Amino acid sequence: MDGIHDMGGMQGFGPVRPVEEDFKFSADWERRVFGLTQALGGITPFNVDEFRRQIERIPPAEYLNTLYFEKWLIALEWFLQDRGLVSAEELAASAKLFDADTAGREPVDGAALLAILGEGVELEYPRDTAVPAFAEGATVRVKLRHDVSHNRSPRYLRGRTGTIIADIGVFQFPDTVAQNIGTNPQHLYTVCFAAADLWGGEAEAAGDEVLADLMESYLEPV
Amino acid sequence: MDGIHDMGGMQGFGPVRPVEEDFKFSADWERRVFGLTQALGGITPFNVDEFRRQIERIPPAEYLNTLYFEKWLIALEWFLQDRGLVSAEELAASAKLFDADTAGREPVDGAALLAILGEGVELEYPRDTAVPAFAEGATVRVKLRHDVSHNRSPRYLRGRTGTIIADIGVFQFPDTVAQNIGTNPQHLYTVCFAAADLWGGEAEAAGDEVLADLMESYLEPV
Amino acid sequence: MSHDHSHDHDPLEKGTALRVRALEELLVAKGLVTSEALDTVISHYENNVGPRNGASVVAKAWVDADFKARLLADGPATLEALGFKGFQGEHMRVIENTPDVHNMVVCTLCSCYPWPLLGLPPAWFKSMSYRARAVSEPRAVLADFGVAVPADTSVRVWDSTAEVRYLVMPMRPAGTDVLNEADLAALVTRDGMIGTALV
Amino acid sequence: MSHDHSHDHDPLEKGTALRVRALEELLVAKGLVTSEALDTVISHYENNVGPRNGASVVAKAWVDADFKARLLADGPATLEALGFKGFQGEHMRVIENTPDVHNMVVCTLCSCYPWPLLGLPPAWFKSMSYRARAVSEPRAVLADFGVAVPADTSVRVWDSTAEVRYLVMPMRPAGTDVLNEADLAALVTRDGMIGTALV
Repeated sequence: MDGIHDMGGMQGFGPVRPVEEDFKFSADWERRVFGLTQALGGITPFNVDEFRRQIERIPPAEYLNTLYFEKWLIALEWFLQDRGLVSAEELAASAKLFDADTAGREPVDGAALLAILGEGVELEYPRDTAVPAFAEGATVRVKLRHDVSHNRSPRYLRGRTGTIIADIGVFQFPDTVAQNIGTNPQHLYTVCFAAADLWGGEAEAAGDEVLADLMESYLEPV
Repeated sequence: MDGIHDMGGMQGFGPVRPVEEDFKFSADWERRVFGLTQALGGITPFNVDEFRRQIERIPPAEYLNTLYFEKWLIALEWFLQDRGLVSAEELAASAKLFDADTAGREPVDGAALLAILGEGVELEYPRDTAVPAFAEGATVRVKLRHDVSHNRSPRYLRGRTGTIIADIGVFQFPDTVAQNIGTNPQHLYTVCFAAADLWGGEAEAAGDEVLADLMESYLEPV
Repeated sequence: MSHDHSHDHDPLEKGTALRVRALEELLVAKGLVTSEALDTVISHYENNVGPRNGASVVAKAWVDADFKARLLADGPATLEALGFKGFQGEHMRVIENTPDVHNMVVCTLCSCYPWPLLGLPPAWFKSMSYRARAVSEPRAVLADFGVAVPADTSVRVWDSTAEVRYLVMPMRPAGTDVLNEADLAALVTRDGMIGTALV
Repeated sequence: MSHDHSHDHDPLEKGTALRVRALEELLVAKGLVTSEALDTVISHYENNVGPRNGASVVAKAWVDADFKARLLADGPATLEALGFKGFQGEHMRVIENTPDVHNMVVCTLCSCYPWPLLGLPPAWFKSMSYRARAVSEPRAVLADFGVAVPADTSVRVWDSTAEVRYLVMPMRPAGTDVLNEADLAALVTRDGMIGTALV
């Protein structure tokens, strides 16, 4: 979706305000939302692209007005309802009203959860799973528009031309993974764009570059 | 500025909700803001591009969360302060604290104001004020990026290629007018873009078109 | 002052309503505006300026081929001769719907609109959704209005990015040969002249 | 449950804090999570995972040319051999600053970040301003951090659009020949490994 989350190149957000101290969490509820998300992710009620998709569906004004971990909370509540684990009535009443089917979703203890998180999620496929359409050094153009549901091709790169500097390997395709309609493994490339090809005469320095990792489906030959 | 106001092509705002009744103003304060803006515009404390620029400078979250005429109010209060006609202290206190220099800004009565509004603002120059760089039928590309302060070249057209279908005439240049640094008169063209050149394979119909009126400074030859 | 706050019950608007009232009183006290001028201009745009202006132009073009030709060829001059000119309408052009082309108007950057012909824009024209979607998915937006444009009709979306303001001339409905100009004008809707209705 | 609401005085957060507490209690009651698991994972990311991990890798590369060559050539395997792997860091790559190139990392679409090496991202990395501006005006953003990159040094901004997570290896400061690996690691800052500081 070409939504409010797609920030690259936008103006009007003011200066960046670096803060020396890094508290990670600014309130205790942020800790708990983080913990809940990891614990529920660990028993896979959702994948990371579905999670991103839900956050992208937060209405634009609300997206800008909520804190980072509030967005997680909104997505989490949506998932729990979508998977039939929790009902809207339960969330409104803050009380359990029915037994969820927890088969295959037994909660893991802390040690097991850390082991799962330490292992990570396998998103990569053997390199020969798909034949690459592009070679390193090839000039490519980013396609103009993508699936409305979720994609990882930022708007500021659409229609722009760059050079493939690495074929990273074969990865699952976020657009279809986010909709639970298939992994569609394909090559992922690091594409290098000259700042002047993105921002024209307004680029800060002609020799500067932006690099992005783009799925093969996002690219077309020039 | 490539700000939040630049909505074209964005997704995630939900359906359009047509309302049969058209009340123009949903509350009395909207009537008064409209009236104040016309009355103050009539005695020229600002021009329309300056007004647009101020609205574009409203922080993004506030932009999405304020009503249309609230944005006018915010811009109006800014102008009155910038021109030294009203102070922040006066706005906070809702009371007059000093005499403004109203020389050349004498308020007009209703009839005179209607006459001014009925005449409109001359934004056009004789056609021979500037030599056109492009002929009708020419293929042009919209430049990638423009002055940060204010421009009327929407982001969804940047870097896209279209055809000039009309040379409308010579108009003042919004980018510099908005900053009060000159009128910079130049040709204004209606440029026609094929939907497929804007949205690729996601266009609803290949034969559909988008047309935009673009200043010569926004365009480059292909 | 003729304005009346007795209908202003929305608690969300209370703060803004008070702020606006205070601003007007301040500007009056400073001698920058008169409330009479505000009343006059508000009344003018509420009562004298509206879609009936545009509808009269469309109906005239439907019955008078010469006028229509002049209107399409030189909108500003032809409209000014009828008395339609003014702020946010110094350079108005009329674009004609045909069986092959359906036109539709938007302003993606703000909410530009041909005030002298249509009055002030409706809320949906100013909405983020319309401004965002009209250029990228006009047919889906038209569906929100209950309008289905045939696949073999091209949709042309006019984004009001500069000072030209566009008015759509809908196609004259079939079976209206017996109607006079005034009756025809009554058929023409505001949305038809924006391009989100067919008449 | 070890969490403690006594520090939670912000009235704006009150509603959210209550909502989160209720959600956790609901999920515990339904047998979907245990508060012990939450406590463990929160504690892990607060205490065990952070920029010191990344700093140890950078320092090791500064003193061991063979390691550095392997790290730059095959980040994931080299880092995994050191025990650095896991969620949001399955595919981590290290990019090296040189006198000719200054690297900087952003995620314009959300806030992707190499958790196993740097922990959770700081607030400014997640801010709209950083996400918006890092790709279009990186030098102006660096100026917000007090960093001036010479005009003849190229700035390369890495937008984390897929599942690869990037760590910047800053240049080893001059005059640090006498320092050992642990002392060097102490010099390396979190911002240096994002690319918004020079070390």
